[in-house]
Amino acid sequence: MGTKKVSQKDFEKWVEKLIGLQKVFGVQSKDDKYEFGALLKAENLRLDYDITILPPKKYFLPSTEQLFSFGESGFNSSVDGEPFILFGVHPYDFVAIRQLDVLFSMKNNDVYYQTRRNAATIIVCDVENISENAFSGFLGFDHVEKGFDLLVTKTGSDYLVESGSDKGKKLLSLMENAVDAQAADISKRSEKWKKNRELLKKQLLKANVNELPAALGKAYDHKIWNEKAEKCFSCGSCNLVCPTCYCFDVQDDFGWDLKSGERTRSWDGCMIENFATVAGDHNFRKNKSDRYRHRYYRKGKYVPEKIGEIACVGCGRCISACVARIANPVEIFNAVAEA
Amino acid sequence: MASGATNIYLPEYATITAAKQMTETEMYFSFKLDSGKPLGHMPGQFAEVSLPGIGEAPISISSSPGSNGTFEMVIRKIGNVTNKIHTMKQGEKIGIRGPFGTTFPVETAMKGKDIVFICAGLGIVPLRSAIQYVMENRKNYGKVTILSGTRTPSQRLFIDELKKWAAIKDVTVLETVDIAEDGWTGNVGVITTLFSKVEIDPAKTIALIVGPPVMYKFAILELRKYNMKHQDIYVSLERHMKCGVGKCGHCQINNLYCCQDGPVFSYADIENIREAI
Amino acid sequence: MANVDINVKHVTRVEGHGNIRVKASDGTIEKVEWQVPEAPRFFEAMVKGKSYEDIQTIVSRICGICSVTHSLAAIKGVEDALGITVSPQTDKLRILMHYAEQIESHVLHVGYLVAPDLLGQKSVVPLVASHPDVVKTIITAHKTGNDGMELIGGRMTHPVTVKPGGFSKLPTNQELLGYKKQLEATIPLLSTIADVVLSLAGKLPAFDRPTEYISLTMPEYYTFYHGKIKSTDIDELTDIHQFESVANEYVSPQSTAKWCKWHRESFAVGALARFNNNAEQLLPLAKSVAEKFGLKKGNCNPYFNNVAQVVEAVQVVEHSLQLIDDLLTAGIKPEKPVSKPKAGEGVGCVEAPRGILYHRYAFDDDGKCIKANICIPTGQNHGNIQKDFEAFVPQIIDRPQEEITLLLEMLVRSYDPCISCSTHFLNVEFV
Amino acid sequence: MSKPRVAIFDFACCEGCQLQIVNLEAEIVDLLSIIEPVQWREGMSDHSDDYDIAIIEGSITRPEDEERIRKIREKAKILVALGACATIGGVNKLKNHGPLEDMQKTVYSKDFSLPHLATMQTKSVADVVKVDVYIHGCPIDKKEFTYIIRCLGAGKTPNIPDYPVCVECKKAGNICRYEYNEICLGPVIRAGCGAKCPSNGFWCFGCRGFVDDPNVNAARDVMEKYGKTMKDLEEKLMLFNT
Ligand SMILES: Cc1cc2nc3c(=O)[nH]c(=O)nc-3n(C[C@H](O)[C@H](O)[C@H](O)COP(=O)(O)OP(=O)(O)OC[C@H]3O[C@@H](n4cnc5c(N)ncnc54)[C@H](O)[C@@H]3O)c2cc1C
Ligand code: SF4
Ligand code: SF4
Ligand code: SF4
Repeated sequence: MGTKKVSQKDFEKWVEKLIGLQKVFGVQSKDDKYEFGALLKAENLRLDYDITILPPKKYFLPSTEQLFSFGESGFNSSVDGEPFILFGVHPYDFVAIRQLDVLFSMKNNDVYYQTRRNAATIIVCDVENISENAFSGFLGFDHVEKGFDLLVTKTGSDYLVESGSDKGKKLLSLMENAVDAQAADISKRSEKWKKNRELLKKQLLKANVNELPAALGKAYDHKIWNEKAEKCFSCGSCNLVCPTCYCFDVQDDFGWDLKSGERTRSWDGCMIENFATVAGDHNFRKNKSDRYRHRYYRKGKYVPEKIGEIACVGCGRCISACVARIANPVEIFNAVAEA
Repeated sequence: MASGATNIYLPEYATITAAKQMTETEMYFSFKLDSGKPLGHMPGQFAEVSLPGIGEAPISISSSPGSNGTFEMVIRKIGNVTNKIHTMKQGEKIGIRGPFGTTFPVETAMKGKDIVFICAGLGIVPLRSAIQYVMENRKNYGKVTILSGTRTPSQRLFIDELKKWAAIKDVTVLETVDIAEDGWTGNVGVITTLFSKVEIDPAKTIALIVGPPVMYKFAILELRKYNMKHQDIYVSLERHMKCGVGKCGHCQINNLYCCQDGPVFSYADIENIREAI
Repeated sequence: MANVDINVKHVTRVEGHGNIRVKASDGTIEKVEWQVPEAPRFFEAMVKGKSYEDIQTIVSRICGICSVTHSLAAIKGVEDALGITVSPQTDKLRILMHYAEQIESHVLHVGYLVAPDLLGQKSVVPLVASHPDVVKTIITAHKTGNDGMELIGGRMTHPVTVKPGGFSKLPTNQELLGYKKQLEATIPLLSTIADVVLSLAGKLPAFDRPTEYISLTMPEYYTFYHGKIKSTDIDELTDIHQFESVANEYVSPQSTAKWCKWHRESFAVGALARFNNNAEQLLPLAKSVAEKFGLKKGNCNPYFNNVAQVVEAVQVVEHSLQLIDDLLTAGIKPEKPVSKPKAGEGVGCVEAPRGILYHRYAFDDDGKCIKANICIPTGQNHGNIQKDFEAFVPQIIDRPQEEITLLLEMLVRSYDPCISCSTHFLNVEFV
Repeated sequence: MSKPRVAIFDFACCEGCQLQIVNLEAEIVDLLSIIEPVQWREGMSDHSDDYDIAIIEGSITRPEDEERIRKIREKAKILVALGACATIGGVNKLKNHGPLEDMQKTVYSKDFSLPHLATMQTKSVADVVKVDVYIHGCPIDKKEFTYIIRCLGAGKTPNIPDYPVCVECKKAGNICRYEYNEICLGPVIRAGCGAKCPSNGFWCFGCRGFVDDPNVNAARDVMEKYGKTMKDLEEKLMLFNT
């Protein structure tokens, strides 16, 4: 099956067809920025976006979700397994999803994540416009060559669409007037990948990624933690917009009968002041600098030691999300690598 | 829900089979799973106790696996879940998830060794599961020393059991309190003051320590005076936990998840972990 | 002849604190007073020095029940001062949002606060059991108003989308369509409420006192938002910029709120005032409701203010539907509110559910507020309530004290007073 | 378990928070299933002074109010501060920013000294008596209100966020107001509102009060980064918080 080529017009027709087929979530504009949302019309799809405000993880780990309800009939959990298409995931965001796939199934399976993940068909698209803080080019997350269901690349006025799974193949077979991509098309795509690798280097990462865990290992007492953390609002914005952050909080609420109710989980962040506070008000990471360090250790050391890959995909969202302008991982990684 | 998959977040019902006040702030509970199955834990593990609508709390299992399908906990009143459960009685239901976490090495490192249990404050609660296990399989272990310290005499837990254990051959029980009250004739002073009365052969001793966070440093210092090897010292640590299954991120101690890599750690594995002790 | 000694400390089921004091011995009336002991709040002083962008946020807090009205009056005043003209889309959306508050407030007042009197209850709580259907109808109609305010204002109380020059967030066509459906479904609910009130209208006391009624008016339609000031006493209209010459505020020893008078000792504002000035402009359904009650221009029974509120609730729903159709025909266009600080002075005037409301602001070159004057409808009504008391008490002084008390409380309630907001302001010497 | 008897009192305020209770619409019936209102001037004419829970709306602005709130505190087992006026003083505290007499004169002119127009520095309820439960916001958030009431009914301490509004703002997927060159107080203000204002394109003006440990110094720094001054920030902070 491999890779198909299709004109802009037929591509749009195909998107329209997909919308009729399944629930489609795709990238659309929001003011002068972009977001993933329910796609109602093919013309709303903006594959030329630079970056979305929130990463697509929200479709697998919603910002708030019910774990179960309880009542007379005991504990009842249900998760929506309705198939859906996630259209326009950038390669770095896809890498992040792949990482979450590993983390949510490691040792034991998170059924909520897994059910949604299984229900999804992910259409990755290559980057057309570079966001101001991107640095995935340094990390090798500028493009992906496998793992996706479909991969869309714009080449001139056409689209190349490659299927990487049976799910993808099925959707691709619905495309009209698609022709097999020729070697010349494929090499155009390789060109684009090569170019994107260089373009997605807006933030200059000097540190060697492979040596990062070791460098961080030695930097526990680096002065940068304090320097930066002093300005930190403990607002968790850097956590919340991060495609690879997945910590959560769990809360219960009753219904009005004060007997039934539900347990929900929602996004949490290790930068938030009481993330590690236990009953009796003892906070195991009381200092801002401890929390601040922890976040970068997770990205550059702790999680990499678990999954064998740096847990920052270089999207640069945290850099823009931080009102205090202190959450640039590149600055941190460069500083610890230098030390 | 995807068929066949078990849901790690879904509790199962258990019924309170006994509840009794132990001190002003601690209550003892015994539970039985409604499924009739044993919980299947090993000493040192914990379970998440759910009071639906109120919340969930990680609580150590205080009894050894041997206790005929029931399991026991001692719960200190400190917040929502723990306050509420203190109002509950025999026959009422709670939710349980677990058992979770690592265990004291009762079947591995501890076998054939002398054992020192160092229990400060509530520390006796998780350690009791290991003590009971050792007593039930007495012949598998050497000399046993139990050091137990609380702030005041009225905060002592499992007084009868301590007495019972002390009567067993080759078992020494030493107690102390930080502050004496009327009628207390025993040792006064922090738990480390008991070490002068203990003999430890570092070559054949395993030490288990559980207590409040500040205490570990001092107890370990004492044990090192005996030249004990770091891998022969075991501790149990507590952190904020939301899921108990290595996902929510709250219980991380540097790179370790307290809920999965712990709560029981060998000191050798954590001595260089900056946030641990 | 009986002695009467009424001392209602804090009339219930009204917004804010007001007291009724009546004393008579042997039929001789010694004291009849409507008192307002509400804590004064000094808004007018508080906005001084604040940015023109923050005025709305502050003054909205004058009153939770008419926060949209205050926001709109303020924003109009600010825009007038800064010389900003808004797009027709913004204008329509604001009116729509303003109408939503009229629905909410009128239904709240008639349904939750007045209905218990007519049904012989002390609050709406027992009505939940005794008249579940009526309560459900009231709740659903009330919700429509709230949902409309939330849709356009971002939240139902103290709107946040209202900015000088336009809106910080616009509803989508889809959302407007949804609201339209909700409004359509509200019409039968309002007629049910009207029927309930009609069936109890006999319980409204018969008490007429010739009164001067003041409201906005404009040729195009029954207005709440644009127009000039009209009095039933004169033909000539007054520009809103001259509102101080209409309100003529003065401080009364009985009240933390200021009182007002124009051609007579006092005047009234509110639903009945608007009706008396503009009734011929009512849309067909509203007109038919008025006819059902036999409500005609020139009515001067203050208790009928509640009937006028029912009529108006229908009127604003009807007009809202027209506005939404206009908006949807054109389609909502993305627009960004733009404004720049500038020295100037301006007036914003709109009809609160309980009567005409004026805001005046002056700003310096940096857009900081240097002067503010706000004239609240309930403040304008206080004097009239007192005059009503003085005329009505002698007519009923022979009745049992409990009945007199209830009648006077009902009289106060009929004005739908928003006492807390009436105490917040006003600069007598404003130039 | 018998239903807790609840009394609602108002002091200087706009009564918008009480209105949110009315705005619960159909849920009022549910609310009444777990509490018994025994005194509520705005909503009912019955009146009892025997209550378990006192819900206080408004700020304390006169000596006589101070006396009244102390009496209520004595009677109530649980005292709830409802809305910004009660929790932090709300907009009413704006009048503390200048000599009181100036404020009085601005509003009442030559009549300012009439006894019934007396006023004092505005205080929050917590400035005068012990508050057990805070329900933040101007106005309060209905969802949070009902959650807290249910918690009270179940004998549970409600979980009130002590993290900044940015958390909820990010979850909502908003574009940060700072990207529009506006000053938003989100980074230092307690969440719990669902970031309602930023979600509607408006900056957070701080009606829920500071988080427990606001990094105001960092906020100062941020002003420079965005070409604003500390004065700009203070002006915004003043609306509800200082
Ligand atoms: C491995 C482990 C074993 C424990 N064993 C026991 C025991 O045997 N007996 C006992 O009384 N207590 C034990 N604790 C402490 C107990 O979990 C807390 O006291 C309890 O969670 C408080 O919950 P709460 O709802 O009553 O308090 P609240 O203050 O209302 O809530 C505290 C919040 O913090 C969370 N939390 C998570 N972990 C902790 C923690 N370690 N300490 C405090 N809060 C925490 C809770 O989930 C809850 O959300 C143990 C904790 C851990 C981690
Ligand atoms: S740490 Fe920052 S740059 Fe890296 S993946 Fe997360 S949000 Fe993107
Ligand atoms: S976004 Fe910035 S201010 Fe907020 S927690 Fe992260 S580092 Fe701190
Ligand atoms: S808009 Fe305000 S609340 Fe939202 S992220 Fe930005 S600073 Fe925080």
